[in-house]
Parts: sequence; C-alpha cells; structure tokens
Amino acid sequence: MYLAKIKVTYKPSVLDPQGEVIKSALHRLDYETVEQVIQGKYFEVRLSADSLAAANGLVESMTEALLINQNTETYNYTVEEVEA
Amino acid sequence: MYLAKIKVTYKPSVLDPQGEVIKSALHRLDYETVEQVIQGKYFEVRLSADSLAAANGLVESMTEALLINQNTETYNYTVEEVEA
Amino acid sequence: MKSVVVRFPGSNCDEDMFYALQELGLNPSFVSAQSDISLADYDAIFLPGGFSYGDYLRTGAIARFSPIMQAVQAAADNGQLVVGICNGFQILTESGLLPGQLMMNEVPGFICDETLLQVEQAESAFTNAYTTDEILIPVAHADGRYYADEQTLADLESNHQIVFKYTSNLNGSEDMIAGITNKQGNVLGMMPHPERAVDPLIGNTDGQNFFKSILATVATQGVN
Amino acid sequence: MVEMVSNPMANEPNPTDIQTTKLYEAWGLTEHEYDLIVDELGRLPNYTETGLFSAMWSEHCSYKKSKPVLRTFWSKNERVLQGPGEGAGILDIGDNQAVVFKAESHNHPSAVEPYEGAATGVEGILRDIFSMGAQPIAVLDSLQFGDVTSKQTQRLIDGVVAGIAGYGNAIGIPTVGGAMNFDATYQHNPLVNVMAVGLLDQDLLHVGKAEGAGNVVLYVGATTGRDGIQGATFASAEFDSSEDQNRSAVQVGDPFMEKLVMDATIQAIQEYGDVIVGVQDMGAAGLVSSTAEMADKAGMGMILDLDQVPQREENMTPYELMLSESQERMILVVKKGHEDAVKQIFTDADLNAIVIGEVTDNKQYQLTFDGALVADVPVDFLTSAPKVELPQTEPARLVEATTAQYQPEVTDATAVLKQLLAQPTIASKAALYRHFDCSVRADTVIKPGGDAAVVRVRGTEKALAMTTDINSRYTYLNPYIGGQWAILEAAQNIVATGAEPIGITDCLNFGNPDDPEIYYELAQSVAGINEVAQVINTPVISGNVSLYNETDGTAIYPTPMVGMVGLHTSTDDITTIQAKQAGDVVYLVGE
Ligand SMILES: Nc1ncnc2c1ncn2[C@@H]1O[C@H](COP(=O)(O)OP(=O)(O)O)[C@@H](O)[C@H]1O
Repeated sequence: MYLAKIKVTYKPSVLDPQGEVIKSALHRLDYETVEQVIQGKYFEVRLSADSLAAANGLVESMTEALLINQNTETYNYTVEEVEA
Repeated sequence: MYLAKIKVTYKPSVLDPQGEVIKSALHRLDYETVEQVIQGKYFEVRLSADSLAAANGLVESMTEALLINQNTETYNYTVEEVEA
Repeated sequence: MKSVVVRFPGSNCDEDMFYALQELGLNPSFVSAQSDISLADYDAIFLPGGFSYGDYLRTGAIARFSPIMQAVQAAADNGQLVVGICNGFQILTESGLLPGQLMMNEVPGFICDETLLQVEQAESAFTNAYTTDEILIPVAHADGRYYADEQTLADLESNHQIVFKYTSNLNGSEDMIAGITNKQGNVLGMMPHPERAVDPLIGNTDGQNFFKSILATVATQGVN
Repeated sequence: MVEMVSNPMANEPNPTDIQTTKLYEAWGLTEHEYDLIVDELGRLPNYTETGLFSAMWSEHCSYKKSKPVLRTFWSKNERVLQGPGEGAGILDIGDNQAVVFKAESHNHPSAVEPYEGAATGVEGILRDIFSMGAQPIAVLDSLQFGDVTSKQTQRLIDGVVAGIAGYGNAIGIPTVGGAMNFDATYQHNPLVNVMAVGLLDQDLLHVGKAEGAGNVVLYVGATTGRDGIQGATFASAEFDSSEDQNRSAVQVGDPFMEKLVMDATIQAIQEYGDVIVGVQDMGAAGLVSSTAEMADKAGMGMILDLDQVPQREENMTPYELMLSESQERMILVVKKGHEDAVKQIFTDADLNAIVIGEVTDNKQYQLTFDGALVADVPVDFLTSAPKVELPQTEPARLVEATTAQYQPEVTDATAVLKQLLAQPTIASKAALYRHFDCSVRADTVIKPGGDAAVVRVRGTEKALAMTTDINSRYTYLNPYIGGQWAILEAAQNIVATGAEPIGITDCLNFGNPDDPEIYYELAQSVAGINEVAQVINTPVISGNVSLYNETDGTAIYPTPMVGMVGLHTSTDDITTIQAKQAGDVVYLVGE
C-alpha cells in the first residue's frame, strides 16, 4: 500500500481571494507580520500499486486528470510505502 | 522571512463528503486501486519573526486561532527560513 | 424543435430549465448524466445549474467525466446547440468545450441577485431575438469569476465569442465576462440564469428572448 | 472488510457498574428515572439500554417537561390533515393538495460550530418535510444574536449565514425569508431557528408508523459514524462556557447526499407509496428515536440487526450505532416482499438501502449485535418518558414592574428616526440574505425584503405566503402579550401580501424549565399565541422546543418564534411592499 500526499496551489498569476481574506483576518487578529497567505488543497490518497514507481505514475496521472485544473493550478507530491 | 507550510485535514472520525465523492470519481476513471481519499486544506504563510522558534510559535497560534476548526480538524506544519 | 436537459447528480435548476423550455415551446425532455445514449436527435442540449457531485473538488470537475459528456461533446462537434447555465457553464469549461475557468468570486461568498447584462453579440444563436442591448437576469453563484489567460481573452474578443458582459463587475470576472461561446458559436456558457426570468408572475421576463433566440436559430438553420 | 479486533463492547461498564457509579446521571437520567427502568425491566439495564433510555427520555426527544404546555395548543380545524406529533404538520389547501411545514431549533450546535450547526439545522428540517412525502419548496430562518459589534457575534453571523446558504443553496431549496435580531441576551446563546415548507399531493401522505408484523425496516442514505453521539442529551443541557468538551457532538452535513436522499425518497413514495408503510427521518437520537417511535405509533415491536447498519467507522458499539446523529439517513418500513423494488430506487442513486430489521408483534424493542441480543425493552415504556409536572411562578421582575406609561421625549424626530434605522435589528439585512439563493426553483414571487415571502404553487392559481416573527423584548416584559405579538406580527406580514393566514408552527426557545419563573414564561407565551391562533383561525400544526438556553445560570429572554403560512387562492391578488407611483394616497388603518 502506498500513501500519496499531494499539495495543490494556484499558479502565481491567478488571484487567490481566499488567501487575501485570510491575510486580512490574520492582521485583524494582530498577526501583523504575515506578508502573504496562499490557500491551496491537500490530498492524501491511499492506493495499491506494483511498485513505488508505478504508484508515482498513477498519482501523477490521476492528479492531472482529475485533482487539478491545469489552467490555473500546479501541484507537488510525495509517495511513501505504508502498511496495508 | 519565514515560510510556513500547513496541512489541515479532518479528524479521522469526521465525515469527509468530498473525499468520498472524489474516491468514487477516481474509481470511475479506472483508478481502481485507490482505497481512500482525504481532501484537506493547504496553506503557505509568509511571515517575519525574530527567530525560527518565534515563527513556529506564531504559526501554531494563528493556525489554531483561525486556520483550522479545532472541533473537526487537525494540522501539521513545517517552517523554513526563506529570502525576504 | 427538440431539446433535452441533462440531469447530473446534484443538479438543482433542472426543473426550472425544463419548465422554461416547455413554456417557450422548445419541447424539452430529460436525460440522466449517467446514461451513455446519443444526443444526435436534439437540436439543443441544456446543462442546468446546481451543484453537480456536490461541487466537491472544483465546480464541474467531477461532472465532466459523466457518461453523457461524450454525447455532449459529439453534439457540440456536430454543430448542435449546447447551453451550460451556471454549473453547466462550469462543466463546459472543465471539460474543455469552452475555454477558461470559473473561479471563486472575488469577494468570497454566494451571491443571489439580479444583474444587468450587456448583450455583446446581437446576432448570436442565443441572442438574436433581443431588441435591447441591456437585460436584467438573475444570478446565483459562489464560483462565477471568469478567468482565462491573456491570449485566450484576446482570442475571445477578436472572435466575437463574448456574448454577455456584466455592466458592473459583481464577481470579479476578467473583462466583465458573464457568458461566452466557443469559436463555432454553437456552444454557450453563462453564469446568469435566464430560465429564472421567463414568467411575468416572478417579475422578470428578460430571459424569454434567450430561448426565443434559440428557437429562431433552430428554425432558420433547421439543425434537425 | 476490517477485521474485528475484539468485541468493541468489551470495555463498557457492566450493569452493576452503571448503577453504582451512576453513570446514567452524566447522560441526563435522574436516579428516579433509572429506578423506574430497573423496576420495569426487572433487572439492571445494560450499557446499551441505558443509552437508549437516556436519549429517548431526554427533553429533546420526549418533551417530558414541555408537554403539559404543548398539549394546550389548539391544533384542529377544517384544514388540518396532520397536527403536531409527526415530522411536520399538514394543512389542506384544496385541489387534493396540502402544505406541510415545521420549524426547528439548532441553537446549541450552532453556538459551538456555527457553520455546521446551521447547515445541519436546515438539513434536519428539510428531512422532516420530505419524510411526509412532500416536496420542500422553501426555507426560512429566525436568527437571534448578541452584540453585533463583538468579534464573537460577527464570527457567529458569518458562520451561521454561510451554513444556511451552504446547505440550502446546494440542495436547491430557496431560502425565502427570515428574521435577524440582536440583543445582549443572546451574546453567549445565539438562536438559530429554521422553518421549511413543502407541498404534498394528499394521496402521497406518509407518516412515521411501523405497521404489520413481518414488514421490513429499511435503512437508506448515508453511513453511520460517531458524529453527534448524545446530541439529544446535549441539546437538553445547559451550557457552561468553561467547558469545551461538548464539541464531540458536532456533525458535518453533506447537502449533495441529502439531495440524492430527498429525490429518491420522494420518488419511492410516488412509485411505491402503496407498499411503503411508514417513513421517518433520523434526527435527534438517530436510529433509536426514529425506529422506536415508529413502532410505538403502530403499537408494534421491532427487532434490528445492528450488524447490518452500514458503518463509516470501525468497531462501533451498539450504543454508538443507536445514538449516532450522522446526517442524511432515513428509515422506511416496507411491506414484506416488496423491499427489493424500493431498494432499487435508492441503489440507482448510489445510496445505501439495507434491510436492518423487521416489525414484530411482541411490543418489545430488541437489538442484536454480533449474533447476541444486546437490548430488549418494552417499546411503549421506552417511548414514554415519565411525565414531569413543573411549578410556575410569576417572575419577580413582572410582579414588581411599574405599569406607569413610559413616555420617550422626542425633540428631533429626524435624529431619532436615523438612530432607529441604524439599530442592527431594524437595519436592512440585505447584505446577509444576499448569500441565500432565494429564487432557485423559479417559483419565488416575493423575495426577501418585503413583509412575508410568497412562493407560487406551480400549475395552479395558488400561492403560499410565509414568514417567521418574534420580538423577545416584548415577551420578556410580558410573556402573554409577547406571545400574542409574535403571532399577530406574523399575521400582519402574511396579510400584507394579500394572503389569508392558515396555520402556524413555532419554536419555543427558553431557559431552564426547572426554574418556575421560566416555566411560567413558557406557559404564558404559549397561552398568548394560542389565544390569537384561535381568533384568527390559524391552528398550531407543528413546532419545536429548545430549553436550557442559558449560560452560566442566566437565561435568554423568552423567545417563542412563530412561523406562519398563508394562502393566496389567486396569484392576481399578491401585493408587494414597494410604493408604486408618485401621487398614490397613503392610508393608516386600524386603531
Ligand atoms: N436571516 C434572514 N434570512 C432571510 N431573510 C431575512 C433574514 N432576515 C431578514 N430577512 C428578510 O428581510 C426582510 C425584513 O426583515 P425584518 O427586518 O425582520 O422585517 P420585519 O421585522 O418587518 O418582518 C424580510 O423580507 C425578511 O424575510
């Protein structure tokens, strides 16, 4: 069994209104030294595969097919072997 | 300047309707070996602080105050020093 | 004229759309997004508003893989009219039938209101019956901010694909875009809801001409 | 499948432990109530059984304390097809159609978790409507908050408004009206009341009854997790601001799932109404409350096999399965032999539909788990909490109150008007209700911003007007007159649209009823509402009670919210609030 951890964020050119809202909220809560907040998505996917390389391949392909919108988002990920 | 990366997920006992729907969608797309999908949130926060320890403290406190809902969510994070 | 409304799990404007089509003589029926039949017999195919698959992950992202979408793609390629309203628009951009993407409103949160639209293309398949260039149409969405890269926006403009613009930018859309077509002009997506504005009792009939335009287009082109 | 590591019940206290440690008290049962149970059973109840009684005998499920007052409500006239006691009340509106409505409170969950609390409030009230076989057509709310300038209140408003919007918009039922009031009395105890209205073909009317021995008990919808366990008991306890442990009672709603459950349930009733014996939603105290009440109403028994209950989490115990308040679940009782056809409708929508038990004629409520009988108690005993007669005293503040007329001094009327308009309670709420989809279904004739909302009945000349109203300051100053005011204001709002008021629902939000002064407030407000209800011919057909709205011993103002529905027999008669043209004459009518 493999565990993939995938972080998805907007490409830098895309407006992230949530990030802006959160930054202002943090300022109001007196966290004034916060310069920037980006909100993205985080996925943990448990899957079986024949090898770590195969798991990596599956994760990349499912992420690009479904989990992200390639127009606006980018991602990075790690895969590790875990107990079934 | 410090960069914090914060991953937020539901506590295991909390219903994650999105994760379930995404898992079924992946199955329909023939990623049949996917056993579980968890969707969480991912934040990157840039902030200044006097030290790494201070940055860690700020990140924990702002995460608990605002970024997560302690009733339903847990988080983990890393902080690294980055160029201003 | 025969039209069809595609029902996705989580669609919730499917009946509103059906009634509007019925009242204006577009002779609608329903089809489930889970079926993989052909849609070749229909002059116009409507993807209604709602929260398909709960709008989980991203609006439209999961619906795009519904079995019916192959038939929708084929119909689009075949020159039949395809209309996506609100969530339907989101599904069309996710599936690549229309360029760009609908993103979270600039000020996050759901907006329910009526808004003035500028009809940018008086001759399009979806607007030819309008006699004024400003119309009032209901909006109801949280993810309605139209986004596309600069090149795409320039192409939309030069190909006359921008059909409706907001007159004041309620959600932060690029170039105030409220609705666009594909290059061929037979696939349209828009965030506002003309199907909620067809009945005098409800207080707004500015949506009627949207459907009358489609009727007229089908009548002259005789698609089927 | 997960491997059962060990018996999940292994760590539960045994019956003797429960008795000696008085564990039941932590779950809200009194020693007297516990002794009654021991007497009736002729043995000590086990852990699971104690849990069943603690939930079923909570005020939230049993209304044991408020019932003597609720019984006084007038709830019969020529229109009433179903009065209080079912998921929702039903009124005849002609042409074989009926209107179904009810109000519900979700105060405590919303205080702890504003978004999910409000969202699951909408969810629960909608389930009450469609479990009767009706199509929900509108949602309304009634929200009471503390000081609008405090950060805490702002967080609550944001969460509650987003929760109502998040749920109602996604499931596609318009939120057409409501009210939002601000007063310091709600600072630590905000009130979130929601009301839903549905439309029913009278032939499709279904109630929650489990008739016919051998008929099957069908569980449909979402899986069961550990969310909201002991939620009913939680709702029947006072708040202590120093404790946060109540948080485990939070549930997360899934409007997508509920939309599927709603559509499939209505379809099942339309297609198989003749073999569906009873329908009940799983609300407070989930599985036990829904099934035991269904059996009791039919005078039957029931046996459930808990191994069949679809579970979201591993190693759940019978106690947890029975008391979970996981959302989006329903119980159907189906004539034996017809279950497969009914199941098909749900499985086609990718929903669970599983036979978990059957109706029996021994009047016992029995549960099996892992092959063993884990609970065996008489149904009617389980569903009839011992009555509590509570004393009433007129509050000291009312006895001492001066009756002298207070005369405000107004020197600058413009300034006073401006001050009034700036009051949060009076100011426009448009910036907030803008987040609610008020026009989905394309039937909303009068949207928020007028007096009552009006929703047409498609395909007919009819329309329904609806509103929620309360002014708790009046009720605080005089509970009887305050109750009269709430219903009269509702009636005025309905009449202002040109409709005839036809019935009401209510949500009685009060403090701890064990305080005789509070019980007096409750009884008096109800009497005030009731008197007007009879005069204007609007029977009370459903309602909800929320007690223990106190923080650290201080109760909220008595807040008996009234939800009213009116009937337009012709859509031509609908009138709106807008001034139509210059030169029109303005009349003042009344005394
Ligand atoms: N929380 C709310 N949700 C939906 N509509 C609301 C809400 N609060 C106020 N409204 C709407 O705003 C209008 C005015 O509300 P309110 O100030 O309470 O009026 P009134 O007290 O005159 O009935 C009504 O149409 C009401 O339905």
